[in-house]
Amino acid sequence: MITRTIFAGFGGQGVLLMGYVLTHGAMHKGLDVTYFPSYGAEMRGGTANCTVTVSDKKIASPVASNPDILVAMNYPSLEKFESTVVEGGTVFLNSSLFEERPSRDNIDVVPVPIIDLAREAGSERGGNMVMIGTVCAKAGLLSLEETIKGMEAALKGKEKFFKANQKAIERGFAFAADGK
Amino acid sequence: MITRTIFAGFGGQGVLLMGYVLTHGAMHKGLDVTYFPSYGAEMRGGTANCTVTVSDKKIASPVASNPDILVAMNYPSLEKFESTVVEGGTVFLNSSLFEERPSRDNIDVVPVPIIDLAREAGSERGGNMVMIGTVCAKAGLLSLEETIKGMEAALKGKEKFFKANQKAIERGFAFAADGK
Amino acid sequence: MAKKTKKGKIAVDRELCKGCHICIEVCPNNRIEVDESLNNKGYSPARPKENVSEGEKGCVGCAMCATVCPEVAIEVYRAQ
Amino acid sequence: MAKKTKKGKIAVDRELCKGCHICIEVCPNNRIEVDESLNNKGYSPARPKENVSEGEKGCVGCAMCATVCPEVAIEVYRAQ
Amino acid sequence: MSTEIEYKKVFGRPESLKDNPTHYCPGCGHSIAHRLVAECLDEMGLREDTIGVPPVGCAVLAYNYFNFDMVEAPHGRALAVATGVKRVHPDKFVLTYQGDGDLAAIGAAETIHAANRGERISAIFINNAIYGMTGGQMAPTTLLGQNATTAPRGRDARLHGQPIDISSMLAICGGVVFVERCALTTIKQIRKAKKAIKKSFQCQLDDLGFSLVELLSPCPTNWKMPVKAAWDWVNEEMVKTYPLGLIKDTTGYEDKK
Amino acid sequence: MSTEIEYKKVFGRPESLKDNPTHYCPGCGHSIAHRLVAECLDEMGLREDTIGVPPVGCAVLAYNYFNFDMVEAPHGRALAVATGVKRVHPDKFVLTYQGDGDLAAIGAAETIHAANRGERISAIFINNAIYGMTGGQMAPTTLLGQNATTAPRGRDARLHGQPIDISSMLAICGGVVFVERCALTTIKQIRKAKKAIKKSFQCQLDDLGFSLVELLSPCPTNWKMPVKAAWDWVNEEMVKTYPLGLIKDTTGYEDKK
Amino acid sequence: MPSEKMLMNGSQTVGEAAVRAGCRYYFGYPITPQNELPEYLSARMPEVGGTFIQGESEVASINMVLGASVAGARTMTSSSSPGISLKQEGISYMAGMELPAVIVNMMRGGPGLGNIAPSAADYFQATRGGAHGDYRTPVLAPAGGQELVDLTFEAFDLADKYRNPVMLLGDGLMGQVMEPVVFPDFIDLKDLPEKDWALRGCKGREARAIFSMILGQQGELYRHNLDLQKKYDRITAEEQRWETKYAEDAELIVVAYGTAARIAESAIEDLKAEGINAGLFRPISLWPFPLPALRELSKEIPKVAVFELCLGQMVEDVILSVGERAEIYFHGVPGGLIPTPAEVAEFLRSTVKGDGKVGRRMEV
Amino acid sequence: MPSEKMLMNGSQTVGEAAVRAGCRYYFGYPITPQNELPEYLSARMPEVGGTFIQGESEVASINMVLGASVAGARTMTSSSSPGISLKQEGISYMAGMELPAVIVNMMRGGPGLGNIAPSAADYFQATRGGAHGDYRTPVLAPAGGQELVDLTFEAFDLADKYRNPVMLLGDGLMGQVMEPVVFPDFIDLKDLPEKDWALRGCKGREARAIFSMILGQQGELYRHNLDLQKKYDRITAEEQRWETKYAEDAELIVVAYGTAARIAESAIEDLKAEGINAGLFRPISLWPFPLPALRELSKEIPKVAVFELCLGQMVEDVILSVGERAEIYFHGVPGGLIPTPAEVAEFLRSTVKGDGKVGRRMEV
Ligand SMILES: Cc1ncc(C[n+]2csc(CCOP(=O)(O)OP(=O)(O)O)c2C)c(N)n1
Ligand SMILES: Cc1ncc(C[n+]2csc(CCOP(=O)(O)OP(=O)(O)O)c2C)c(N)n1
Ligand code: SF4
Ligand code: SF4
Ligand code: SF4
Ligand code: SF4
Ligand code: SF4
Ligand code: SF4
Ligand SMILES: [Mg+2]
Ligand SMILES: [Mg+2]
Repeated sequence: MITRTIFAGFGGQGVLLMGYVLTHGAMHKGLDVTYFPSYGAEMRGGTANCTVTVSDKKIASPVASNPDILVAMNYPSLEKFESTVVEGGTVFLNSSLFEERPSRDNIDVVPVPIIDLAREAGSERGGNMVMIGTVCAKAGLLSLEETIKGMEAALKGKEKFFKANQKAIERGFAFAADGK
Repeated sequence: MITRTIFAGFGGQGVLLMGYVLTHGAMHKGLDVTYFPSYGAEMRGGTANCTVTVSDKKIASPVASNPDILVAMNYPSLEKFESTVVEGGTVFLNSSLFEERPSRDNIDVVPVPIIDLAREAGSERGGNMVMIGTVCAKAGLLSLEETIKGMEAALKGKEKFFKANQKAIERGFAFAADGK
Repeated sequence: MAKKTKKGKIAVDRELCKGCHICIEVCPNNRIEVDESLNNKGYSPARPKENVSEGEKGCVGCAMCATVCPEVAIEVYRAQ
Repeated sequence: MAKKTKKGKIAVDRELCKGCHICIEVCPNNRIEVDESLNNKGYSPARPKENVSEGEKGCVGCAMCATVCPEVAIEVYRAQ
Repeated sequence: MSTEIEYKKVFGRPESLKDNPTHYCPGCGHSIAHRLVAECLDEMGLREDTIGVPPVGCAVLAYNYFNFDMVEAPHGRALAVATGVKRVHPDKFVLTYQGDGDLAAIGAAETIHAANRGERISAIFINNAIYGMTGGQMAPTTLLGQNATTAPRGRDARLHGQPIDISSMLAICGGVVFVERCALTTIKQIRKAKKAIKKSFQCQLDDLGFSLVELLSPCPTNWKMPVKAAWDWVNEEMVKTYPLGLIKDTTGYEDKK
Repeated sequence: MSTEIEYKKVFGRPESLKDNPTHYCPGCGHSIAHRLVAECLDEMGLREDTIGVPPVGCAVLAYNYFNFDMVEAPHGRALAVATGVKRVHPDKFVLTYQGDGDLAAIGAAETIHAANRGERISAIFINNAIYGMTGGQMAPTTLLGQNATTAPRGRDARLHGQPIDISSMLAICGGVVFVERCALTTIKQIRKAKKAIKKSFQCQLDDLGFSLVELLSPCPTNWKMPVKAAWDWVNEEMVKTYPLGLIKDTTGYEDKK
Repeated sequence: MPSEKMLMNGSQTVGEAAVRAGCRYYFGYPITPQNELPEYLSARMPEVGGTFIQGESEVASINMVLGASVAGARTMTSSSSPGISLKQEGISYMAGMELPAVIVNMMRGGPGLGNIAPSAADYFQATRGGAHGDYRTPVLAPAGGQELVDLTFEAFDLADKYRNPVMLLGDGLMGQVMEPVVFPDFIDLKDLPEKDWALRGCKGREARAIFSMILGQQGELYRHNLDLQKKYDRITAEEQRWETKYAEDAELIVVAYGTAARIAESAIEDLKAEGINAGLFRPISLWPFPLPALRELSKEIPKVAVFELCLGQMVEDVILSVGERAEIYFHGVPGGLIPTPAEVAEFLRSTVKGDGKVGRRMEV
Repeated sequence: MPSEKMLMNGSQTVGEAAVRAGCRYYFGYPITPQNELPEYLSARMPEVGGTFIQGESEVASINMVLGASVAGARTMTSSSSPGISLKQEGISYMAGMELPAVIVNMMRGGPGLGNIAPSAADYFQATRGGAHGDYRTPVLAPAGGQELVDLTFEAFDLADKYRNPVMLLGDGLMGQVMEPVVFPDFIDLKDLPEKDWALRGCKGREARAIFSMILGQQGELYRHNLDLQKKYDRITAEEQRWETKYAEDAELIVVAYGTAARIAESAIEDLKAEGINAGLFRPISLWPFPLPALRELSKEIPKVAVFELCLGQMVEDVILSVGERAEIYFHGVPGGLIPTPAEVAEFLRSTVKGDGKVGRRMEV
């Protein structure tokens, strides 16, 4: 089983960190994984995205033609990548930020009100952690424990954030389970 | 008819100038000609030589495998090039400077007492002009007028030397004619 | 009060502005504030204050804000 | 006269010498001269003068010649 | 409410700047320097006669902002390229705009020799004590103790050498007629900087020789500082290593006045 | 004739020089500089611990004359190569020996930055105001009015810039502890030069930083002068552009004495 | 003891591998997209007693490497395309002086400043020698991840074994992709083969010089070149590296290296579903190119499809290997875009059909 | 009016030809064996109102050329092997920015500092692009004498026609050999085609920039590269130059260029006496290589003998041209020695006999 996920959004939205969490979690789980970030040119600003490929076999290309999962943290990202998602793939949306929805009907769409959920979990800034929790749970990529492990590995040295992030991830798993 | 001549000697002996004279003279005569100088490495000192090829047809290689004529102004040059001269070729020697003679017997050897002859012509420093005169005459490369033309072209801008050099060249032609 | 505002005024191009807020720092008369609503690039731009409170001077058109603005986002006008 | 020469002496390696004749220039006692017979490289080397003429000082072993010699062709000896 | 007051625009975008928003980070000095250069060209009527040479560095895309002819040079070689341009067009106005890595590290030889030849070129030198474009590596001008991604424990004199004062080195060259160092982080200095740039341009117009204006410039992003702190750091720390003011002036301009 | 006098050799070939005759032209300063370097190494007991880096220039074959380990650097890069060597062997003695084209033209950036980093290297800089090896082209140090094969009408400030004073430029760098300029054309200066070289070596041994000794050196061949005239030209003309003496000294050595 | 599995991007991976392979001297100048390599080493070198120096330029850096190499150390520099161009003179010197070192090129889009997207347009430069003279440098082309570790070690070994610079040729994508890797234990510097040619001062022996200028009038340089050629011939005979995959019963063989090979491999896997049996031939040493192996393969497989992240450079080596033994097709993506497996699959479909829609048939 | 017949060495010849072809801006750094070229121009340029600048280095010089070119002038630089290596980055920039200029390389022995004897070991660098990125520069290889004049003119024309740097590839021997040459009249600078892309200040038009960094995320650099490729394809189709001699009824064709071709030609002439009929195929444009012409020829002639002043670089292009159509033999003389016609004759005799004594058969 190979799963390719694209995380995309504004620079400050923690897009790359979501990718890290999945990447580290997958490695801890014993899977092969590749993480491919893509910034703009040599300057700051603009949007960022990364492609994480997780597989139980050796991964060839770290570049995805057609991701199985798209995590769109802002509308431009949805616009840019929507058409590339495989038939039957899933799009996770940051529904706290934008109303627009994909026009295709052969993909699953999961709007995640990350700000509300994060606030519930105790910290408004944990939206990306909520999202990665939801994604891992919904797509069956990682268990809750594996996701938390992934987060801890990705943030090694910044232990003070672990607790809040864990709560946000848990909130994401809960949301994935019952849609609220 | 193609004739390849190597002029060789110490740096200060006017070796390259002899080549120039022949080269310019040949061009004035309407022949094709190539002049290929060879110094030591990027430093001064050591010996110098040049290869002049004269032909009534277009010349291909400016490098000679086997010169028809060798003009050896010092003994090391004789040693170095003697063996390369074609069978039946001619070696002109600066007999004012060294006694040694080629060991081969299938070449013509023309010892030229250039210092004595130059002195007779009025200037001890004209040895190389005597030599080029002798060579051009003996080998039938250039007429006296052509040789003088060549000298004048080679020394353009240094007209004050023309007269003395012409005398030395004439002395060389005379020596070629009667061996004294 | 009205009189105070007449000496000068500024216009901030909220899309050119990058929200560095240096203009706010330098304005001697405290005539600029942060606009919390993000612009298209995601920055909180600067904007001229609408009203001059009691005890404050209005904009004098001194152009100090524009002088430091890295984005040439501020135009300054002076009353004739 | 013999006494004069005893203070010092030099030896010139005529094959190392390049005939720049700077040593001749600097010798305060005029103890060096040109050897007209060429060395193997074609230079006229320097050589110590054999004799000290009247009114001349002999070599004092001051090593000024050797100090300027670019070719380290001069060795200098001093009487003990 | 009240009668309309007539307002006159006293500050706006100079013609030598295009309308494009820059890609520079919030609070970056590059954009201020751009504006000053543009204002000087406008005021001196030079825009249509100017050929500019941007660096490879954060200002590599300066041609998207400057509204005059520009040619990109390889990293560090702006002054060699500018030499070629100026020798072909001695009657045009040629300027380079370079960062500290570009001008003082990889381009040190090109800088020194263009200056020494006295090329009639005006160089704008943006010293932000860091490699901005490539993500905060140490520059030759990085201060002692300052962190950089390639000097994670801070610049250390024994290991990296001390910050280089290239402007003072250039001042020694015969062909250099005017060098001044200003900062971009106070109103006063910004105004001084503009004056210095104008003077440098004048040197070229008067065929006097090479001139350079060094501008201490904040890089909040790679210094990892809030904008205000970065500006303060220029005014409080950088100026200790790079004292502001005139470094060389053989123009005689002041004397004339 | 008279009784044998006992003589003691007071001047001979230092061990750090091989016996090979040099390829330098008669009256060339390179060979004197070689001898001075060799004498200093001998006297300081450094020969067996030395790694030298010759230039590309007339001294490219210096390894045929110097009797210690040597590595050839590409033209102008001697100080970068020396940096690599010295960082691997901080306990060895590393020197470069470079001409004006090598050190001040193509190698200007490498020179300045090795100096600025304060590399513990001693640089011997042979300034003969010309490109010797390649046949007399203009050097950055060529004097105004001096002829060169690429400046056939003489160096002209407007076209070629003025002669560069790289030693003074280096003196501005923090990592530089000692710079002195001497000549090779009088006995007094030759002796001073030796002292300066020794002092430069001492700086390295004492881990103080970078040091350089500039030696004004005659090139009779490419100046197209008789030997004596060339030596005089150094003493009378070159010194006007390149005044002899100490340029920088932060060693504190003199104070100690 | 080998390391745990670690997640690192390609640039950092090369950095850590170099340190473990005994490299203690790194000299380089920043350039995207490989800055994580010098940045990593600027922190790592002091930890292992090594030296990191940011040179003032690429030219300076390669010459510092030359100096460190001649002094006997394992040493490395890295850059990306424009910076590697500046190092060419130095590389030629090191080849001429027979000095070992590892040079990393994380290629980016060109020509000129281009952009920082991955590319493979420096193949000619790397394999033919971008500088002057008859010289060669072995070129190893990892496909990322663990191979970056392994080939970094190999690069240092090859460099020392043959006293020659060795190039590690990656690209901007490889430098940035993060993957799990395992590092071998640190090489004990004392276990490295003694370099008796190195310069450390002449105590106890004759003084010695290392140089590339060879002036003798008796053909000394000529003979030096023939000696070098013999060495290159030995390397050519002994150091070819490649990998094949799915090559049995393939109707088509894809030749690609590095990142392109990984993208191609995914395309090949995707095509199995359509009943297209394509195999992969992945040169790992680009010089020496595994010509005999590819030649053998091409005798059995009718079509060879070459895929490169440039407009056609390695394809020349493929033609030299295959000749008329098989039909050769080429598709190249120049700098500035990252191709996907889908795009490569299109090329392969087109090659199978021979419809010329994607890629082109090479005349041989 | 064309000049009288003049005797000049090759370096001076190129200098005078450049001036007459309208070049008024020369920037270069001294290096043997081509110093007579800058020296000549340092005196000549002021006479024609041109500018000669001795740059502080090769890197500076090529970038001055870049600047003069962008300013709209005909401009030139020259060097010899190591110096040309240093110009690589600049050449890649100029190719990327589509800037015309003429670059002269009088090749010397390498690698490294090597020596100043002639050589032809920079063929790969010249024809494949020694720098980074997918770019090409036309390479013209005169055989000396009058052809130096003619090809210098052509080089400037090609450069302007295609807005691309063009390389003139000679060697140290060619630079020093003196031959009679005739120069065409001075081109009137006003007759040169207008460069409407050049930068002269934006009076009367929009401001404009010329650059090689192309950042867009929509494949702008990719498309730029495809456009460049189209230009290179056009050059390949239209600008191949070569010469054949004695090729009719030849049993053997010798492929050689530049100085090597002249030496080979003499060898061929000498061999006629022995009844050996060898022909000469002399590529004049090395890139584009006259592949189709050589391919045609090789269909009729059973043996192809390649002779190079290096250890085998052009031979790859010969293999790419000839394939298995004829037997290919190679003999190379690396830097440091000047071969004579007699040595080449030995190679040709050996090739005819197939005895493998001189040179070697290339496996194809
Ligand atoms: C030959 C070459 N080397 C390195 C680079 C990478 N590079 C781009 S910009 C830069 C330095 C930028 O620093 P600076 O000149 O100080 O400009 P800033 O971005 O700080 O304004 C470097 C090293 C390059 N593009 N080309
Ligand atoms: C890259 C490179 N450029 C140019 C040269 C040619 N070259 C050799 S020595 C030299 C200059 C020599 O002058 P200088 O450094 O002053 O030394 P000198 O011979 O005067 O002692 C030059 C330009 C070279 N070998 N390599
Ligand atoms: S200074 Fe300019 S960019 Fe900064 S906040 Fe004010 S208006 Fe915006
Ligand atoms: S013009 Fe002066 S007073 Fe008005 S907002 Fe700007 S800084 Fe304040
Ligand atoms: S100084 Fe030395 S080289 Fe010169 S003449 Fe005297 S001994 Fe000979
Ligand atoms: S040692 Fe002194 S006195 Fe004796 S020859 Fe030399 S310079 Fe003259
Ligand atoms: S990185 Fe620094 S220099 Fe570059 S734009 Fe941002 S703040 Fe300015
Ligand atoms: S050319 Fe000049 S520097 Fe070189 S050896 Fe001769 S005199 Fe000395
Ligand atoms: Mg900077
Ligand atoms: Mg010199």
